Amino acid sequence: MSQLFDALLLLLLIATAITVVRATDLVAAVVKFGLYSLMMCVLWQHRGAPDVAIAEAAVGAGVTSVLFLLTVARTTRVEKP
Amino acid sequence: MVLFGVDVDYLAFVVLFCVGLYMLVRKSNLLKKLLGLNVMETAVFAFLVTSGMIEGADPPIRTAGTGPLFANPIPHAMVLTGIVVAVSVTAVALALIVQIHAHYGTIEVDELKGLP
Amino acid sequence: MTIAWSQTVPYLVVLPLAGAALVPIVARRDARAAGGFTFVVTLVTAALAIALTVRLVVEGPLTAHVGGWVAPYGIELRFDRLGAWTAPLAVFFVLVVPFAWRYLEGTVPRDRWAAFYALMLLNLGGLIGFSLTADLFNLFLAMEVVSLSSYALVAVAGRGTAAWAALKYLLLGSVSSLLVLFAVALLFALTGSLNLPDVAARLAAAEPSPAATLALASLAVAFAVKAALFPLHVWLPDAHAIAPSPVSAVLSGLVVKIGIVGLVRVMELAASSGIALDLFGELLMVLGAVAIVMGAFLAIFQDDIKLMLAYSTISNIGYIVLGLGLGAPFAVAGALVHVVNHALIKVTLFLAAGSIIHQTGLRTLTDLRGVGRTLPQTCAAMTLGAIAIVGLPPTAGFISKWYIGLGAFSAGRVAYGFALVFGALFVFIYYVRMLNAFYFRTPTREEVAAAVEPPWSMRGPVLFLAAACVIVGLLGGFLLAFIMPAVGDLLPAIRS
Amino acid sequence: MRWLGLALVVVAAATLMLGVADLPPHGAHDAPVHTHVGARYLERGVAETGMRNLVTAVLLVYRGFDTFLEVVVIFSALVAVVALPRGRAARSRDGDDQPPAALLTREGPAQERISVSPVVAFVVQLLGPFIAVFALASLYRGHVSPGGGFQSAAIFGALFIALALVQGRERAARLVPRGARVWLQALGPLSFALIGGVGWVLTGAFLGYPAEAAAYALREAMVVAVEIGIAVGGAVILAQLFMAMEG
Repeated sequence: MSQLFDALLLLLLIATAITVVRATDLVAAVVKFGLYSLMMCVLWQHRGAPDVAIAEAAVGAGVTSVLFLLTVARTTRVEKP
Repeated sequence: MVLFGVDVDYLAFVVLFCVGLYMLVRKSNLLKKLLGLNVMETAVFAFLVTSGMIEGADPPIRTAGTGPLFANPIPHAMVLTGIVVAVSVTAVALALIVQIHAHYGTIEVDELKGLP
Repeated sequence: MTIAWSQTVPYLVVLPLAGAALVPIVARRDARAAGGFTFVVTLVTAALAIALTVRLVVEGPLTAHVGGWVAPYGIELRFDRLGAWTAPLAVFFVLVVPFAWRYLEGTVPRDRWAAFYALMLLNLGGLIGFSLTADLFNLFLAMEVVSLSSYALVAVAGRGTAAWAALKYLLLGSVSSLLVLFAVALLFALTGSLNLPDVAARLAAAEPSPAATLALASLAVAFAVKAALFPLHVWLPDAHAIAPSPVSAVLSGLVVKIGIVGLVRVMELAASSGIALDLFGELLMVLGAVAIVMGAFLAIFQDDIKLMLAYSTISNIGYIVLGLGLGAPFAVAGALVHVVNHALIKVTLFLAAGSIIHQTGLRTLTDLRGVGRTLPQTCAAMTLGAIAIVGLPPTAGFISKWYIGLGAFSAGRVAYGFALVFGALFVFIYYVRMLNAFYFRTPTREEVAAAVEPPWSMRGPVLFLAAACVIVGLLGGFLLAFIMPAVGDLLPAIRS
Repeated sequence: MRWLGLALVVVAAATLMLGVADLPPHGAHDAPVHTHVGARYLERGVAETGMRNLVTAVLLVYRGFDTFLEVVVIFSALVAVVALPRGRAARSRDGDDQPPAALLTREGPAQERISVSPVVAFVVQLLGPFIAVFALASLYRGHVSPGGGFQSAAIFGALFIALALVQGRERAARLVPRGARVWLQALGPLSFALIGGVGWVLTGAFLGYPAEAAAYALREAMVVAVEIGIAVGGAVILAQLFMAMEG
């Protein structure tokens, strides 16, 4: 059960990372990156690292994403192909 | 879990690392490059956390009713520190990107290369 | 209770870093006070470093256990003969900071001075921490302090072009940092320890594994990026040329050396863990030789004096790396001495160039024709620096390059000896070109004709450094004698 | 050039794969990583540091110097971002870019700040005090449960950003008094330097904590001072990074 959960989570992580690569809308890319960070934090919680999970949820998914969004707001939203 | 002689988890982190690296070297958009860097960083953190885990162990907090096996606390401390470093570098890079856009009007490397 | 000297080693790192945290507070009243405060902090740090160097000579290496936890259970700082280079390092900051006092006026807006001085102190603290720590993860963090402050210092003078140069530096630098972190993670996963000697001992005790080799290789690549070793140098010229001159002096003379210190650490690790890096020494030699020639060759074509000095740094890193790779005792000692000598010469050259640019507002050789007549003292300092970097006796550049060359010939690597000679020839050409422009051409720009010598807070450090280029050259034997005992520990890495 | 990048990725993937293939599988309790330094911390950490959360023990006591450099790194980031000139709203040269302020609402007029759904605003304001209590608890209970100085800083920082987004930057900025900012942002490095110095005087080693049973209260006070320094300093820096990036 635990192994299945882990394997599923890892697959989802890879899939999310690839959607970040493919997103041409930068807001979408950042939001997907936030999702990626949150899933990573679930993985770490599951691996016995609750301390790290708290920090990743607040900083990796929260603060980093907001800083990225602020930058998108002050630069450009569309990635040129 | 071991597949073809390689630990599946480590395999997954190599894949994540390379997805980030791909984004860093192949994408022309600076924000995308930076996202790639962050994905790579997270992959290394995940590697660290995983290397410090023990199957069926508790988090390294020795309160009543836990044990006897505990995860290794050192990688956790390293990753916590690493997360702070990552957000610091990201913040500086983003501030630079805002400046670049204000000056050149673009954040695409392909376009920046042609400009003085 | 008597306080042991060895336990004061952490203060070398803590003083500048805590000082940096205080700079914005000091600057609230008066931005200029921040400059004075920074100077005092660097002065105290340099004094402590010199005192510790004296203790080192008297009683041998000093080891501090932070928090009282003995290695491998705690973080260890080692002040040994290699770590003693932090003394000249701090002294260079003592000279660069007063130079910056007046330089900043007119080049950096006043509301950013506090940040500038704070970043300088952060840079100093990070450099010292990186050079002294014996702990892998601590090494990574100190490297990040240095890198982050360097990225910001490149962009501090503020136009968009500077931001772009800084971002290129940041992206490559971050990949290199990430490689270091990955290598640290691998070594930790293999050994369960972070203390360098302990990791080496445990690697030596375990079966040889590709993972350990991969870790050492990624450390080597990462540090080669930080040192701007030839094919990985692309970030350097723009960043070093665009930064304000005091920053260029620090980046080009001192910050690139963290790559060298890092490579030395890799060599130590390889030597004491018994991991044979067969190709490592060969590769260092080839890349070093290519860097010597290519860096000097590319410098010839630069009209911008700071860009020229930046390419010259790439060439000089080549000398150091070649010396390390040769593995002959003379060559390694020469390389280690060249770390300090090149720092001295490059700080001199960049500060002198900065004075010229500051007084005339011009920065290309074409525009600066005849500047030797109106700025005789500054240009004399520049000339001394140029003679030293070409490596003519009796200046500081001579002895280290001589020993690297001697090492090449004594190791039977004649081809590399010739690379050295070729490099020196190119270097000679581009400095002759510079001196020709300065002294033997008539001024074409009225800014040059109207220029006056800079204020003493800028001229003093430049003249002092220029004199030091000669004095250190005359006393070069002492430096070699000082470093020789440390060389023996490094050799098995390359010999094996 | 583009092929070079792809080749780099492939080479990196192959090399990394070779490297990790050789590592012991994760999760085994007898791997070298679990039998050396970490094992000693787990065994003696509670007695030596008085903390049940050994991650906090490693961060503050065994490897306190790392944490000192960590707070210095994030302080550097703040200084670096402040050192860069205040970028004005970017001038867009491309027709297809949208004006920045309309980013998340799409139809909003250019001057209006990003508008937030009233439901979200209400929820954030409702939960705000609870999140603050959680952050405080994670600081206060950091030595016996998950949490500690830095996690608390991260939660406070995130809370500040959430409040600034729903209530407007001016109201949120009042939480961090302007005059005190230069002191508060320096609190991390300064508390480490100060407590480290105290430890040096007491034990002879920088960042040492007195181990005698009689000095229990003193040791607690020193640890709490460092924790508060990390938490307050970190939170203020994150808040200021946000404000600087918002322009």
